[in-house]
Amino acid sequence: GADLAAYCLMLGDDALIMSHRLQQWCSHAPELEDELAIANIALDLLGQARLLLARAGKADGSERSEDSYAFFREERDFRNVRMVELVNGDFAATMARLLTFSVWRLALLQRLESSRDPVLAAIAAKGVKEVTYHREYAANWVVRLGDGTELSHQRMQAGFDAVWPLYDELFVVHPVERRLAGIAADSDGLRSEVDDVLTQVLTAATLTRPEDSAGKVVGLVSGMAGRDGVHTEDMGYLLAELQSVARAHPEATW
Amino acid sequence: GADLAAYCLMLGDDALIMSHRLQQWCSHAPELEDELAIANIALDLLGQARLLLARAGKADGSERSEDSYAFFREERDFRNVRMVELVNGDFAATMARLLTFSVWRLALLQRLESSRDPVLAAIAAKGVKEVTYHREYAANWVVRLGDGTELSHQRMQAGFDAVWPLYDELFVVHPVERRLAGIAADSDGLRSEVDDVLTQVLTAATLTRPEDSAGKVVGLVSGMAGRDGVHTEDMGYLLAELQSVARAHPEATW
Amino acid sequence: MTATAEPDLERLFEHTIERDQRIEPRDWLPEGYRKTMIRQIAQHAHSEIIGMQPEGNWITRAPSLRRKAILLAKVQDEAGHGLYLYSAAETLGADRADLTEKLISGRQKYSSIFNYPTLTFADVGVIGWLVDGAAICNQVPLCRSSYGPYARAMIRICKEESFHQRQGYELLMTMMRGTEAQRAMVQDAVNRWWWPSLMMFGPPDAESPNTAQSMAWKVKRHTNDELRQRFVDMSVPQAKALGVTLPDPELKWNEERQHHNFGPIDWDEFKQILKGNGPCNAQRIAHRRKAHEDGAWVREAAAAYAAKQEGRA
Amino acid sequence: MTATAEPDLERLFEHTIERDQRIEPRDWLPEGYRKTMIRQIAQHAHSEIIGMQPEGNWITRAPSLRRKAILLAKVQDEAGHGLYLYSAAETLGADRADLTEKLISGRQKYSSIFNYPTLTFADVGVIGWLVDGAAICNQVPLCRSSYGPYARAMIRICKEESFHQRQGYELLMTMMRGTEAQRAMVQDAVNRWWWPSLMMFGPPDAESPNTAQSMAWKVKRHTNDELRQRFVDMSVPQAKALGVTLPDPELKWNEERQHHNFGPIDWDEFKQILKGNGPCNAQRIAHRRKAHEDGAWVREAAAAYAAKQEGRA
Repeated sequence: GADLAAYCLMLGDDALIMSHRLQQWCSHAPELEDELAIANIALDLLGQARLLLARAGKADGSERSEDSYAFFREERDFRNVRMVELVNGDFAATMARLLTFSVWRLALLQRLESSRDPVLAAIAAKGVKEVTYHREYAANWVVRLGDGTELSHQRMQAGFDAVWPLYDELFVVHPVERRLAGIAADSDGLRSEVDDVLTQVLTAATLTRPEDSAGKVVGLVSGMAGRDGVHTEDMGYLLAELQSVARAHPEATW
Repeated sequence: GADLAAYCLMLGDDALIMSHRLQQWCSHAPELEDELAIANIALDLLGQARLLLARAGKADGSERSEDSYAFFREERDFRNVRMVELVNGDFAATMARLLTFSVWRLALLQRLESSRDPVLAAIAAKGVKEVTYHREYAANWVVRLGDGTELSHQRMQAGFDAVWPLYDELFVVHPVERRLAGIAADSDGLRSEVDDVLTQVLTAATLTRPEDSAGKVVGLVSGMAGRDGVHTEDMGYLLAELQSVARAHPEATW
Repeated sequence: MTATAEPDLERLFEHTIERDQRIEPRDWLPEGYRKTMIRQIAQHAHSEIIGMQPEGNWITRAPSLRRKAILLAKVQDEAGHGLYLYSAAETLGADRADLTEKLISGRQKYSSIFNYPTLTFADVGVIGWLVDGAAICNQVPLCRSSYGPYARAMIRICKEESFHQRQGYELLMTMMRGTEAQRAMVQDAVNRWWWPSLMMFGPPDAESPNTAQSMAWKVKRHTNDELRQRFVDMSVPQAKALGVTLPDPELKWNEERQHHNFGPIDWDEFKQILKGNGPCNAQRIAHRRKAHEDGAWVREAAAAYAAKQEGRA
Repeated sequence: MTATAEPDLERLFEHTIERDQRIEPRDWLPEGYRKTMIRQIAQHAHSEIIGMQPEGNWITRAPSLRRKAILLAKVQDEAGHGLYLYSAAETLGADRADLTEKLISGRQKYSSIFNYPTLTFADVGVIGWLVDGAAICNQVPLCRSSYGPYARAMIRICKEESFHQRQGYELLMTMMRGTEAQRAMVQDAVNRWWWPSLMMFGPPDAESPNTAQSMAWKVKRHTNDELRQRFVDMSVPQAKALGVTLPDPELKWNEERQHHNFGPIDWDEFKQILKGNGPCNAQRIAHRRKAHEDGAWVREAAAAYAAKQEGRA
């Protein structure tokens, strides 16, 4: 039904937009090894997005294609959390976001493996393997940069400080999810699980959890955020780029 | 005819794209006074672009509107010189380009004031007043930065070094211009006139003309450049942004 | 300055205020008045400068060249307003660089409304209509502020703001006559901006501690709730003419009061924004700080050049 | 290393070459061979790395998610190729950081083809078809290079490149079956890339000074003109199947030679690009340099962390 489709779009858009931001690292990474790793993560997430968007088109009977969702939706209809859409910032900011995102997504996908919806469960099972690697990659860099030089420590901390105001939003349970009990990932204990992993990595990296210092939050707009299609000002530019060629040739096949 | 329309698009696109780059400075300028000045220059150029694009639609009898040209043309049909489309760089690079562009455009518009086409002549007469001010503004900053601190001197020189490889292209006489003798601006002696002014400003700014040091040129693609619709890789992103809203709502009126 | 005793000066100052005459930079004024005025003018200036960001966000994407020119000119006007207002604050002994520092370090505020994002081009129109409209309600009385330079700046600013408001409303009118998608964009923008616009008048009078002193000094001439009511009454028929619904089910005409009743405002949201937890607080300040820091070398070079020129003269 | 006399070693080296066997890192080899191989492998590695830019330019804008995944994987492969090739060069005693330094300072070259811009999404397909096609013609013989690590890297690279070439051609096929605008995009891209692709085989044999030695050492196995002719002969039927025109009025089958004749190449353009005056030379190097410099603090941090870990162990 519509709820399942909406839920697939939430998880699919998270992956699609996060992948887009990682794609923008292409040919800009600090080492060739990171070019390979980041492209790999971007590819995995793109793959997850494709499966989820396609599933959305089946779920609501609209038979909309993955491309129709990706290229011909308005910003207001994208349901990703706002954390993934922010412009990249430096490598430390990118790793801070990637770690936070991956730890959260991994916990989410692990719960989704036991979904009553067999397609979602299968997508989750595949995703768990991939995101486990993403998490390792990001955690490695967070530790190395956090416990590297004084400069890298500062930047790594600044990276977490920048991403943290969007952390709360990851754990807001949307009405759609509530209605999909048994199908959507169970949100019980999700936050404390994610919290624990992040605390472990941050500690190993000699970093401070930002809420213990700053504690600011990127607030809602009339009670709405990414899951409701209300995004940040970065999102419009991202979509303008993402959709530019497809929209210039709406009749084309590629 | 078609040639006159093409010529109007050349001069109009130069103004439109240069204006776009200046618009991107909005809320980023070093002082409020510069916010005002840069917005002013961007507005003047936007005004010139609107007149010229509208004129193009009359000239070839197509009755295309300024917006149709600005928002619904493909990159390959934009006829601006490549210099105006490069991403901004820092304030020094912006002033280096603005000076070079304004000195050239002023010389061009002054010649165009005696065009046999009364509409072009009138547009040019209005433009001369405006661009005279743009040139003064840019020259002032070039001198202050060139002869300011060591750092600003370096950056100002780097700004010119970056823009100079696209300087030659300003003086290539396009077949369309050749066919429009008496209507298009006369290119005789244009380069030496522009050269002289730039040399004066650069000298006052204690800067070196880049051709005397580096001397590289951004070459042609199969003999083609901006006037032929062959642009740099920066152009696609610029147009994706410029055209995004208009193309998302092709049936809309604003 | 003549050696008039302070009590006399104070009496003179109060007398000037009572007679609705203006205090000018050369006049003696109490320290409390000076501080209040600097803070008020600086916050107003900061609001103009920060206000450039949400609207500036759409300049490069404006969907027609005419709208692009209008928007660019509007944002330019805001920079201009910032400039007059900083100048007015300088007549009270404030320093522009110091005020900027206070803005980017978060020690001085700007209007909370700019901590909301602009999400579609319709937001440009709605900001013109509602946000500029609310600003005008707040600002028209300030044209009679007791502090001369501020009052004069406000006359010019209000004139330009009215112009912006009409342009915003006209954009919305055009969009409402357009496609279904355009109408939906306008309604969505109205839904998002209506309540924040009502918050622009500040907390309810009962919770507004500075109002009494400000009204006595005639730097403020109506209470927050008075102005808010005026704005609601003004906006309802405009919304009707546009064909949009204001997102308040309790909004209706009260024949007895000869005013519109309206629903309760979510002051928690307002307080969160004041605490820095709005959707764009961090972004707006970071943007301003970056522009300021990126411009440091330019300002230093200008100063170095000016010093050299002086040396040469 | 055993104390065999140098003349013996040289004879052994030459014997290995003659018998078409491979030189391995542990083997003695003449300094000229080492230098030639390092230069050849490094330039090839640099080409892979710089080649990521023109195609990477379209990843975020690819008009279908499938094409986006294909393109992203391809550009990732190029990074991978760069990595194997730098490793192969390291077996000859080269240092990756040093080679990178030589690239971004302009002291070592990369394939000139990447100094052209990618202007539409059709360029992605045409690069796959023509540029990868030409690269394969150049590279297949290198799978039999006398230097073992390079030959083995080339086997893997050629396999992946053939895959990329098929994907590029398939994209073009799909576009040619699409809209009029898509077909025009493809033709325009072919017009821009055809001649530069022919230049990828290097100057005519008569003007190619290093060919003789390279062929003797079996690090090169066909002359530039031989490979160019093979590429033209291969491309003509492919262009026909696609339905595009190659931009050369003199192109036609020569029954006698059993090859296609083709028009004169604009070697001036080629020389200008070699001198740094191509459409993108400065841009490509500046991009690479910026990525390298922006990454410096990251690499330093990684080194510092590794040193600490060693200290702790």
